Amino acid sequence: MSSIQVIPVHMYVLLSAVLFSIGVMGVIFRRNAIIVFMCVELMLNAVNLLLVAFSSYLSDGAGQVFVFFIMAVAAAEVAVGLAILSMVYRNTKSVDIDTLSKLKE
Amino acid sequence: MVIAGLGVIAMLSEIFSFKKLLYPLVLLGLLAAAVLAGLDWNHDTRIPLFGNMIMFDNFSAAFTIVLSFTGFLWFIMARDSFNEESSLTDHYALALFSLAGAVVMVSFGNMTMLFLGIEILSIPLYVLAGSRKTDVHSNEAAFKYFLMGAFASGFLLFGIALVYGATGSFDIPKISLYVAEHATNLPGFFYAGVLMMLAGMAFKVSAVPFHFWAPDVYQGSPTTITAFMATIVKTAAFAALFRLFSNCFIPAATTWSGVVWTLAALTLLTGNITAVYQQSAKRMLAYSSIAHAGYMMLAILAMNKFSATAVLYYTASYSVSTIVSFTVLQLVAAHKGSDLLESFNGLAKKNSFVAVVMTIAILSLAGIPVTAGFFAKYYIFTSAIDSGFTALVIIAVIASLIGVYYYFMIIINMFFKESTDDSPFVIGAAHRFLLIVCTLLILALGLFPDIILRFWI
Amino acid sequence: MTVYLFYLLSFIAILSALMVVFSRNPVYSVLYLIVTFFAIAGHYVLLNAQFLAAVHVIVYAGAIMVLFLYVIMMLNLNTYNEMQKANWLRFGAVVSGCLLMVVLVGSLKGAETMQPGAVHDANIGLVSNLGNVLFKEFLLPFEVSSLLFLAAMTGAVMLGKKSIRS
Amino acid sequence: MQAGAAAGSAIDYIPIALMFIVAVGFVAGTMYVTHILGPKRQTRIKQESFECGIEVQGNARTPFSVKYFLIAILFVLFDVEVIFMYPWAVNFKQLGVVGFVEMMTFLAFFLVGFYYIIKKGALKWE
Amino acid sequence: MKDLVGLIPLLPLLGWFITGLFGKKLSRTAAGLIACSTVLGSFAISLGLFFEVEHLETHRFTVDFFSWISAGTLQVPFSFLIDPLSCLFLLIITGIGFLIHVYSFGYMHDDDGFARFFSYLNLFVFFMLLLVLGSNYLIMFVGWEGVGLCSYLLIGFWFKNTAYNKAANKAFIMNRIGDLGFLLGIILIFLTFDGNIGYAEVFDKAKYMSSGDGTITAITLLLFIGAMGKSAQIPLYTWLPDAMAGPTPVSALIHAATMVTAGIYMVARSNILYALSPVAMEVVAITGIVTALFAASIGLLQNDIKKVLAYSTVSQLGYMFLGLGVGAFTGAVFHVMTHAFFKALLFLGAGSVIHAMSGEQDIRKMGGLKKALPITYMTFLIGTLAIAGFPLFSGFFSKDEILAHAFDHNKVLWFLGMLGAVMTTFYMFRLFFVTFWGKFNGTKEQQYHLHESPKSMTIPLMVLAVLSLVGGFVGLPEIIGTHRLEEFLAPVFADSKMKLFHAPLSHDTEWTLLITASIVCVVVIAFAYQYFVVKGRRPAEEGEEISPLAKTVSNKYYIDELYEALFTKPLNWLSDKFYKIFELQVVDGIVNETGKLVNTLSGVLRLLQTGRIGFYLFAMVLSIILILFVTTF
Repeated sequence: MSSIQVIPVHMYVLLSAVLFSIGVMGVIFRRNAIIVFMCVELMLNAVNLLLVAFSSYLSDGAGQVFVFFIMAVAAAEVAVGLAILSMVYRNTKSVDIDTLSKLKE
Repeated sequence: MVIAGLGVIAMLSEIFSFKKLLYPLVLLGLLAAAVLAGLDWNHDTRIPLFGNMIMFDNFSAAFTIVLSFTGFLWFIMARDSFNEESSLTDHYALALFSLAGAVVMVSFGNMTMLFLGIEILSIPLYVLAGSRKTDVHSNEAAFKYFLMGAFASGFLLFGIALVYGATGSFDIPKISLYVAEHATNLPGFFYAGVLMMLAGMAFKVSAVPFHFWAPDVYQGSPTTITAFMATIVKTAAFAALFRLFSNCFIPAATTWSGVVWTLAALTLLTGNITAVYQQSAKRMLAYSSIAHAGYMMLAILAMNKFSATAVLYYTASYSVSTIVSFTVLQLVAAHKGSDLLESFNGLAKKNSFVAVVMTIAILSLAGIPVTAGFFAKYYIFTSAIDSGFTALVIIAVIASLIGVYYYFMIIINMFFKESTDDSPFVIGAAHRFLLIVCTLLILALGLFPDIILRFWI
Repeated sequence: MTVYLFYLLSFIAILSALMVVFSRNPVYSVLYLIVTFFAIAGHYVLLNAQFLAAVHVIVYAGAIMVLFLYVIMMLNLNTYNEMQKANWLRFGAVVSGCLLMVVLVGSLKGAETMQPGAVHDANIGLVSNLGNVLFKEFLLPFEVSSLLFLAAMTGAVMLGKKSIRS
Repeated sequence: MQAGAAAGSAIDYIPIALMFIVAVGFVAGTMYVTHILGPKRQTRIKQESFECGIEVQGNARTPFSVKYFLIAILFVLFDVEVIFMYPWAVNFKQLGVVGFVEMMTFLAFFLVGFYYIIKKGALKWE
Repeated sequence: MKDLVGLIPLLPLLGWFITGLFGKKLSRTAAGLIACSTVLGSFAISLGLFFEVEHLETHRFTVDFFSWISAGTLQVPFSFLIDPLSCLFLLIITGIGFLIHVYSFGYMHDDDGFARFFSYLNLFVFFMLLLVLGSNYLIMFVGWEGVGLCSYLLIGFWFKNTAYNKAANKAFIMNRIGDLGFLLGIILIFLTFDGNIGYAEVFDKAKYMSSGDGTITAITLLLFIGAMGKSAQIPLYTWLPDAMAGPTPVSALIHAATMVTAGIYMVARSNILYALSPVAMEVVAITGIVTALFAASIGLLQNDIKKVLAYSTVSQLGYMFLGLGVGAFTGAVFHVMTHAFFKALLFLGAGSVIHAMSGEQDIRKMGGLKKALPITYMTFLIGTLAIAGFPLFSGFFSKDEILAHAFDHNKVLWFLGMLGAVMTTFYMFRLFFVTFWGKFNGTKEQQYHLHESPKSMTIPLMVLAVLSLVGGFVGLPEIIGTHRLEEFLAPVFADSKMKLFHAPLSHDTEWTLLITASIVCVVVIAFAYQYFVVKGRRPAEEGEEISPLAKTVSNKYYIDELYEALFTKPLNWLSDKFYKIFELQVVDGIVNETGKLVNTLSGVLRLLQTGRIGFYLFAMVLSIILILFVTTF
């Protein structure tokens, strides 16, 4: 049996909201770009969880397929993002998001 | 069909082996895409494709034309700037992918496509922004754009998920049907979802206070890429935003209209006022593009029968003028080695052609009559007033007055200041052609606005 | 039993998520994030999204996090002690994070009333059904996503190849 | 897919869970066992790394070579692409020719990318 | 002729194209000839139209070119309206425009931007014609912006220094404020007259509206703000004196004859709307008279020959608005015409003087030029008499008509008007005597170089002189003759005439007014003669003018004492204070402060752009929290 029948869906909504907020908090809390990026991934996973919960609540496969696409995009983003990160590190020897502020005002 | 256009684009970009042929092929392909989009004009109402993944209606056709034509112009502009880059074809490929994403964005019929479109638009741009690999500014631009873009798409996704939960579908028609039927008893988190999507999109259109990335990224990226962001990305993002809200969320207007109102007002004022201070022309144009986002948001807010036209007209005229201004900026920067406003000094003496063209483009951006920009603003304002947002329109008019002030800085520099050196200022045939075409377009749109307006109404 | 599992997994997920944010050493953050992902995978299993659970583990825990770890090692960040934000900023970050949580939870009302539908199809999570949905309804996104991968590859190579040269 | 019909709950996935446990357990176990079986005669000399008298400098973990990095990235991408094939493989018969064509187009893109990578020499191992 | 209407604006546009694009390749003569001939062509066509319109029974026709905008309810054709009003303005613009083109031929001859100058002039003429010809407010607005732009370019024509920016920005901000008003006015019209902005539709609807309607007042006031900006009325007038920095022909064409009268044209065009709103009429009248007095008083002490003329232009424009305000629409338009004649003449004369003085503009350095520049002297005299309203000169009739209506409307307005007239006469003759009489005060080489200007400059002077001599006779008051202009313009103002009907003045009142005006004029001229010629006074050098008393004790003449007591002291004081306090402090102050404010704000806002991603993300999060909070709780 599926947990969605015994656990009200709003528990899942809350759970993913909490995870999402933790992710956001991490993004604005840390200065290490990689960690920040990981926190973004955390946010995405909160979304995935929410989608899966809804999809099995509505017994509709679309939600889970959407999660597929999110994963795909996440992979692509990670690939590009880490490439950018390493490039930046190579030039500035730092992945600190706040030291990187030459462009301003 | 748009898919055909997409295919052309995608396939083209893959012909890496023979570089010579690539460039003309790209241009032809883009024109072909525009034509194809034009062909299935008025296949009455909308053609759903692939189970409604794509809804190809006049709206999307028109925007596809605008996008691919802008792409065409952009490629002419970008020609020289890529040549010195080591991997020329990569740039083409990425730009084309991004363009494909834009096309998907303007014709999506399903949240999945919206999301994928946005990502396909953005991911190549993250790379392109950083395409000057050794230049720290370019790196920083790419980095900022990427990090904040990923963050923003997180919010967008959360919004999509919530909307899905509330309406039980990703399909735009289904959603709008559901929303229309259950307008009264929608769960609370549906509205939260709408707002989160709004926030996510607001980032893409660089609306205050989600605009912070824009000036830095615009300044840091290579000028051609900046032009791409300022034209194609903005157009696509606005088309998508408009499509989304006009199709789905009108019944929920009471929730978001207030928010959009505030965002629009903030965007108008912040964009225009901050631009006044700028010394770098590139950065000034960045702020001005933020400000233009504000004007277009008026149409989103108005959401009445001319809004679609207004947005289309505005994006078209804005894109053309922006292409011109960035092209000239690029030329000037290449000539003087700096993109400060001073480097425009005495341009009129050196090369009156470029100076005049730039002036026309600037006037159009500033919204002075007989240029496209004036009518663009005029429609936006009338459509907003029709829906009774007079206060906001007054703010917008005042903002535009401030705008004119800084736009004229450039004109003053070009005409009334003396240049420090007197080295000749020459431009290539391609750029000359581009500038002429754009200028004619600007004037044509300004003199005969009907050529775009006849479409819908 | 399911209920307890749910709470257990949620607890693990949240806890390790917090640890991701607060642990000083990046490597630990990565490991905690992996734990979070496993917990989420557990949730998927509970929700009868077994295939998704598997994919999740493979993609995230298996590939993405490895990549993260790799980068951290490559850039030798495990010893690189990150500069902390100014204290008030970190405090503000935490506060606003909690604020967001509160507001979010507050604005997400309306879900409590949703009761599971009478008919519950437990099989949607199965590979075959997903396959049907994916290849019938979501065909175009599927093809388009390949474009996305292409773009990502081109980009990664374009940026990455330089790294070999320099 | 008969199993699909039957599969309705987490219970059927116990084997998988078991497999995970066994795998993790095995790794942990062997590590532990080697740990205790190994001889423990801790002396200062033994603690020092033998560097012909020179003190060790810096961090023991030296950074990986950059040149594998790109490969790692590409691995992730292809990994995810391949995952898209599972559902297709499972429904292969059911989807029939149409599905086949679809997948072929997908693979076409896939291979174009692959060809591109080869051509760029991203996988060169110099 | 109807078929040729399109050519009127097209020809100058063509001229702009040719001179602008191929300016470098063309010889100076060729460029000049093209520019002049195009304007001459449009003048010929306008002349044809003029006679044609007079004989049409409807007295008006529109020429449709294409449907310009058709967006839902908004239907705007691109079409021209030819009626007596637009015809008259066409004649003024093209006619005087042509003369000034010819003049510039000589004036600008040794300037390296010759072709560029002519291309700008042509462009300006084009937009001005568009402004006048358009059959709806939108086209008018297009022309309106266009002329603004051209004047901006032409003012800056000689400016290479940074000081330009300040003046230009001032001109710019003020015109922008005006445009804002105009644009809002148009939008309001669009809303009030359910989606129409064409003159025909709007005015037909307006005909049946009742007087004193709130929205109409709003519309008219907004439009008037636009007019204030363009036609340099208080408080948006200080840009005009600054604009004198441009080449003199520009000042003559743009800042005297044509562009600055655009505001008058707009109000006259919408006369029916104004007729519906007494409040607006009052506002217009009062602004007009205040500006007239004010600028005249400042003119009393100016020593730059062009500045004097600039202030007098402002004050004359004030008279025109006074006329509009008291319902003397014909009178106002009449004054526009005569003013175009004599003010253009005066500016061109001033130009010729400056030319002769090799660039000197300070009248204190001049004097006794009448021998050196006989033609300029004669023509300038005629111009001065005309502006002073000397009997039978053109200014006399037009000013009298306005003042007569003012008298009929309200005695105080009339008295103030007379006061202004007195000042005008005085400062104009001060200028005249100081410049042309007495002995030469310039440097030796200036004196050596003194020469009459070439034919291309003197001929336009003479033509204009003749015009300002006889121009008045088209509008004789009915006690003397027939008011041809009134008959001609009657169809335009018919409706508003009905709305605000008032009995014509009795004949002896008319006579009294005429005679009073003439006597006052003559007396003041006599004063000025006494003061500047017989006593040979020169305007004080910088710094002295604060204590006129010191200078006056020396002379015993009763007449001078009287003069001092009556005019100089109070007026000097007033003029000084007006200039120093009101203009420099208040108006410019406000304008500059606006600029400063924006700059400061911008300086503050830019600081938000810290360049730190952390902060950006933080801001995003906070704003999302705010959005969610506000909308959900």
